[in-house]
Amino acid sequence: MTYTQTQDSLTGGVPDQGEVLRLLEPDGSRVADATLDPWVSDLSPHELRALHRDMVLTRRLDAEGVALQRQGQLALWAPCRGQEAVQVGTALALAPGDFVFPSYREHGVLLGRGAQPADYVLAWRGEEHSAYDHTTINAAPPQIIIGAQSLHATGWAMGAQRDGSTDVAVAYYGDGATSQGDVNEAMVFASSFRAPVVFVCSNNQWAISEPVTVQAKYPIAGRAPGFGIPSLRIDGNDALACVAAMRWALDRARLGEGPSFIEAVTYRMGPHTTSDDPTRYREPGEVEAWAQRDPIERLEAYLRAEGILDDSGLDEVARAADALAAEVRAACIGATTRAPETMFDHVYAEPHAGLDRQKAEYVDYLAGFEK
Amino acid sequence: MTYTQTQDSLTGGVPDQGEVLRLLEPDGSRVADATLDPWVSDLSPHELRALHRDMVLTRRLDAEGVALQRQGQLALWAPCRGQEAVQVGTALALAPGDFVFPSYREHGVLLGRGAQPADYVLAWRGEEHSAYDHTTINAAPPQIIIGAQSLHATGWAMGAQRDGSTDVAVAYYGDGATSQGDVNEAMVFASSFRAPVVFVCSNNQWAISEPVTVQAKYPIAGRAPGFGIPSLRIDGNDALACVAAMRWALDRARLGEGPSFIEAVTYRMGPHTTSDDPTRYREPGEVEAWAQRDPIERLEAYLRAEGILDDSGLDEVARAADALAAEVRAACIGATTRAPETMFDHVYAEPHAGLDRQKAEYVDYLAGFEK
Amino acid sequence: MTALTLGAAINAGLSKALENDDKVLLMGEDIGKLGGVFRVTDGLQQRFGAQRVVDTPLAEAGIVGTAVGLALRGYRPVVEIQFDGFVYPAFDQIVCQVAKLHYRSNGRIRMPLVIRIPWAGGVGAAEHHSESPEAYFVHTAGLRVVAASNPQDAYVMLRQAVASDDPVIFFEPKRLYHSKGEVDLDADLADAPPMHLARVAREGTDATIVTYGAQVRTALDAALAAEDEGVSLEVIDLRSLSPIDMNTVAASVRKTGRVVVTHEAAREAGVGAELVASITEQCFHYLETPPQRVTGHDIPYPPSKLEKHHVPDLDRILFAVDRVLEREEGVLR
Amino acid sequence: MTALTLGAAINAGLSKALENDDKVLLMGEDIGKLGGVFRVTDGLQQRFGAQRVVDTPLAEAGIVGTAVGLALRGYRPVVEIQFDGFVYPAFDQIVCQVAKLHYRSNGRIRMPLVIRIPWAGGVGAAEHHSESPEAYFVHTAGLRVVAASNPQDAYVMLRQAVASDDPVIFFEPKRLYHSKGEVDLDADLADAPPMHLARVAREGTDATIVTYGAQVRTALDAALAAEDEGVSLEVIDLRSLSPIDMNTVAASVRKTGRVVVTHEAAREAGVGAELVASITEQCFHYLETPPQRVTGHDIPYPPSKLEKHHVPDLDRILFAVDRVLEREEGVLR
Ligand SMILES: Cc1ncc(C[n+]2csc(CCOP(=O)(O)OP(=O)(O)O)c2C)c(N)n1
Ligand SMILES: Cc1ncc(C[n+]2csc(CCOP(=O)(O)OP(=O)(O)O)c2C)c(N)n1
Ligand SMILES: [Mg+2]
Ligand SMILES: [Mg+2]
Repeated sequence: MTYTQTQDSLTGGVPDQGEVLRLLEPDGSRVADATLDPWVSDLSPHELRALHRDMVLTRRLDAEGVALQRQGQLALWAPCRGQEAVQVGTALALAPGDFVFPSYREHGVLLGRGAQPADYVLAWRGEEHSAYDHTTINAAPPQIIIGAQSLHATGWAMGAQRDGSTDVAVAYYGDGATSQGDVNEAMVFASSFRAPVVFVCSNNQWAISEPVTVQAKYPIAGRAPGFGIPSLRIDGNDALACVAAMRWALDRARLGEGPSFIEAVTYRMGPHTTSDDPTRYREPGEVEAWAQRDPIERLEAYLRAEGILDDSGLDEVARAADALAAEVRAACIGATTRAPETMFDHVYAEPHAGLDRQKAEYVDYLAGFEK
Repeated sequence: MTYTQTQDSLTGGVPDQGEVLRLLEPDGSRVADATLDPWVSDLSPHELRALHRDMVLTRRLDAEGVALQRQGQLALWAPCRGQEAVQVGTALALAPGDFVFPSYREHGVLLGRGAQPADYVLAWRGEEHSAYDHTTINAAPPQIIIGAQSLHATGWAMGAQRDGSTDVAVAYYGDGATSQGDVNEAMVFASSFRAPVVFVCSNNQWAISEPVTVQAKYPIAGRAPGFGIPSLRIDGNDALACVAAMRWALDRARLGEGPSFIEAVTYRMGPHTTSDDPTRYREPGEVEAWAQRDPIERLEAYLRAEGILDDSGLDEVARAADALAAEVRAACIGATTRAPETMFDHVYAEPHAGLDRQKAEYVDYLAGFEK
Repeated sequence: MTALTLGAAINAGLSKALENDDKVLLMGEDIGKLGGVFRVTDGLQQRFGAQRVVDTPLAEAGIVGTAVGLALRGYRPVVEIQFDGFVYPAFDQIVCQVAKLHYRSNGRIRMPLVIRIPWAGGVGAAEHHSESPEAYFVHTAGLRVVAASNPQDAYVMLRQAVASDDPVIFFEPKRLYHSKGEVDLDADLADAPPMHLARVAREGTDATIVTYGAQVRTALDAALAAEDEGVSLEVIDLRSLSPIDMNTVAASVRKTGRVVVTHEAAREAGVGAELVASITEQCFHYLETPPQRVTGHDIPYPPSKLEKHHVPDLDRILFAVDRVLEREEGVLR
Repeated sequence: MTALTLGAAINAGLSKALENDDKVLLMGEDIGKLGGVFRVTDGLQQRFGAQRVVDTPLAEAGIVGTAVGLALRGYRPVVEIQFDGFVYPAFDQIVCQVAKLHYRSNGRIRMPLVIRIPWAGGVGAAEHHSESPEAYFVHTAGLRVVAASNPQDAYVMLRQAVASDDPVIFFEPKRLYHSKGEVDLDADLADAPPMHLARVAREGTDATIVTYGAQVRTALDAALAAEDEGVSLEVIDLRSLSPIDMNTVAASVRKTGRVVVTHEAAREAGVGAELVASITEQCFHYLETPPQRVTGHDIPYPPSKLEKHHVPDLDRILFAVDRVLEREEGVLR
């Protein structure tokens, strides 16, 4: 549903938690939506195949992350299975100059931005805090402090605005994050300065063990309008809806109409991270029900029905996915830990006598063992 | 206007900044309002006179604060002139067991809670951080950290809820405060736990030199519904509307319906504090325009027209106000500064050897000068 | 006595506190059904209900700020911050409100709040999950700060913290959560050593190691190793970081004349700085050599593959012991 | 040279920075039309426009967090926190983001951010308006922390801070805002002493006073008074609190053998603790007497009528000088 700030009687109109905008039904059949339709009418078969392909790649990559963790190659992994549509769909809508501020779970967004195999895993392995060069893929380091990146995105957008560019910043975060002060302050700043920023909230129903109802008794998308930010509540397992909503938001931003908010209603099929045991807090039935709304199967059904994708196309994608997984695995297993004294580097950009001394002392100390 | 979370078309319905609920026009004539009317239908002439009286007392007290500061008796004062209706009106609606969490400007709320003369001034004089006993007047110390008290009120309400009582917590803050993370987190917690708390936002158009439009492009009352909290936007210079809205909110809280939000649209007639020079940032015309909507004159006109108040009644109130001012002045000028070593007290509730030693050393040190 | 892990000992302490006083309640992220990401609150919501073991929205300022309100209403909230690195969003509420309300109200308001923080590194965790923020709180007047180093202390000190009318920052060394020790679950709090006293964890005569939290174990290991070299080290477990029990520390330093202070947190203006300064002020004429600090480097916590070079280990402690002992042929090698 | 107040010197520095680099912008509460509550940004919005001198919503995490984003986009934001006591809501953004992003990105991201903080007490202000939070930032790796004590330094160091590619916490002693001094507005930054070096504010031989910010003036007054008693005090103005220029400090202490450290902030784990610890480590064999700390007490900042007993004054400094000099007949009385 779409939300804006409105006046109403006191008793009126809290929308049902379930109402979302969509273009694809769970079985893949195409439905009309006046708000979203215009934004995907020009999607070519090629683009649709790319959308599907990146989702499959993301799922495969994610499975590889889980496997690598199980094998002791990674310290941790935050699975994104089930959330491929919102991650890939929104990333696909971006222009190269746009800049994303992801959380730790946005593997599909990084993929959409062109991340390299090592980029996905080195941080989870404990080799680096952040592996990739933010300027190469126009993505900030994954954010672990819940919600903090929403302000960074807003500030970056304020900069883009000052530069007179049409670049847009995108903040990705979860349903749990919406409770944080930072996320709300970001809406205040974005609205006040009409910053070209898009807030993408992946409402995957859970913040670790807490159901979304702990954070919000009413749809999250209903908050932004109160700050003067239009919002859409979409089916986050419908890749077409995700592309469309993102294009709507990006277009607003590029036209100088300011920030937008997207609540993508989706589901975290896996555990919170590989350290988590979701059987402690949720029913298997719930997971099964969401499995019926799988974003990849849904898009596949649609593309097959439209004649855009066939078995051989699917095979090709599966092979690409295996290849990516192999590359990621190789990048992970082949990683070497850097020399200990490098941990003193890049604390400061400019020389720092005190720290240089600490480094020198530690190098001497280590050298003592070699004698 | 009243707000709830609603769905609407993307282009629809941002209410005009000016729309407010009211029962008294600026000239004092009574108008009907379906939402508010039921809540004041039982107000007796006696209660109406008390409402008026407390507003006059607040104004006089406030003027005395300014005068005492000018005379060097107070370090600072934050004038509340123009905001008497929302402060006194909302306080009048409270039950004794309710607990208020004021900001630094809520002199009229403290008065409504039964503060004593010294309570208003000792903190502003620099004698104490907070002068009054919070349990005597059921009011937390005035809060200077903008917005922090909104969470305290919410927590207190969660406690009242656990006690099975019908006590309600009230957080008072300004328009500027609505930008703070804390204030938004308070709405999240209040909504999530259905806490019996009322948020009273005195939108006095300014946060020091910043007009409310820096904080909010759209009416502030429109935010709460997004969090699942019903809100009213009222004329904060209309004392009847303030009583009514507060009764509506308190009633909801006592019935277990959870939090409510009131935006009282008012105006800060004076400077931000006695240190401020508002001529640097606002037009005299604006102040004059708001002077036409004075809350005390408005109520006076209404009460006179209704035959509830006459010249002799007004004289009596004026005398009471002068008497209060004299008491406040006496409490202020008569205040003595406590012994320096008391500054070491009450850092901890339980013994603290290190600090006891610091205190003893300082006492010794001071004693050295007396030799 | 019962053999319990440090995590289980805290669970037992929380359970006892909930049992003994209706006004005690627990708040935090994922502490209910899940029992906390470290399972420290396991089973407590089931036992005491969702009104007393409360899963909160994901907002640390909100958690601490509402706990302040609950305290004002007469409750004794025990708040869990999920990891050390997530306490900062609550910093304003802790420093300006929790720490100051008793003072601000001239003693009329009490803040019997406990803020539990799974703490510090060495467990291969992701960024922001291995922080040692204790110095920030030690520098803040109005707070008490304690750190448990073993299950028995964890159990007793948790209960003492809940019983205290002052706000207590309660640090739980996460790399010891699974380490076991004997706990006297029926211990009378009145007989237990008060929370603010340090403990001589091991007696020795040649030099003193002052430390706290998980580093106590490392220091004891170092002392064992030194013993093999004929060096006798005294190890002091501070337990309380604010106030610091300088009587116990100074007595030891006056005896040994040599001291090494160690912690995981950064060195600059850390707790070690306070210790060295206080020791110098109070034991100047007893010191044979300058005190040595062995701390985390003045860097953000590094990626976990490098953490073993950041968290002071036995070797780095012995290296410093050599220096305070002015040994050419070191204990270390 | 021009005679300027410290506030006006900062205004001139900001103006120059805005002039010299399009990427510099100012953000804060009430810094535009009002020119800041201390008028430090007076006239700048009028001159450089509302896109470069930005009145922000009332939210400190928001101010610092959006500044982080602006820095990522290539800007050099100079942020004003209205008063010392209001920096805590931004603490998480400062400690977890501002301080760590360069490290986290292996040096790829730069955070050329300046956070200006009107600072400390002695001006009869209300609660939360007289805080000395510097130790929190000194303890945080990744930040540079400086404190100006006079108009010339304020002007030059502000410009150096803006020019630095590292984040700088810039403390402005508010009780000196109106004190005047000569400022060389045309000084070439390249010729000026770098921001991280301390300054010997007064030479002396009997003892060293180490301090910073507004306390420099108090220390100089103490030195003057001591001179009358035939005692020669050296006064060191640290200027930079992180890093601390220990070369300058140690050189002085090696010369005098006696040292008093003074600051307004609380003592426990404060900057003075770091100084005493470092001095002891580096100058142990030169010290004749134990170093003395003269600091704010370990209490929340008291009501302003009592602040003269909290902020160290000339007498308390001289009292400590007597102790490090072991004078029976004190300088003080
Ligand atoms: C400030 C902060 N508090 C707590 C945490 C611990 N934590 C990590 S993920 C998480 C849940 C986040 O939920 P949500 O925002 O819905 O994102 P999701 O994990 O579902 O993608 C929590 C509580 C954190 N990383 N940062
Ligand atoms: C956290 C914090 N930031 C900044 C300030 C400084 N300050 C004091 S009052 C004020 C404006 C508050 O405006 P508003 O909330 O509208 O309340 P009003 O003063 O208008 O009653 C500001 C910025 C503060 N006290 N606390
Ligand atoms: Mg989630
Ligand atoms: Mg206001």
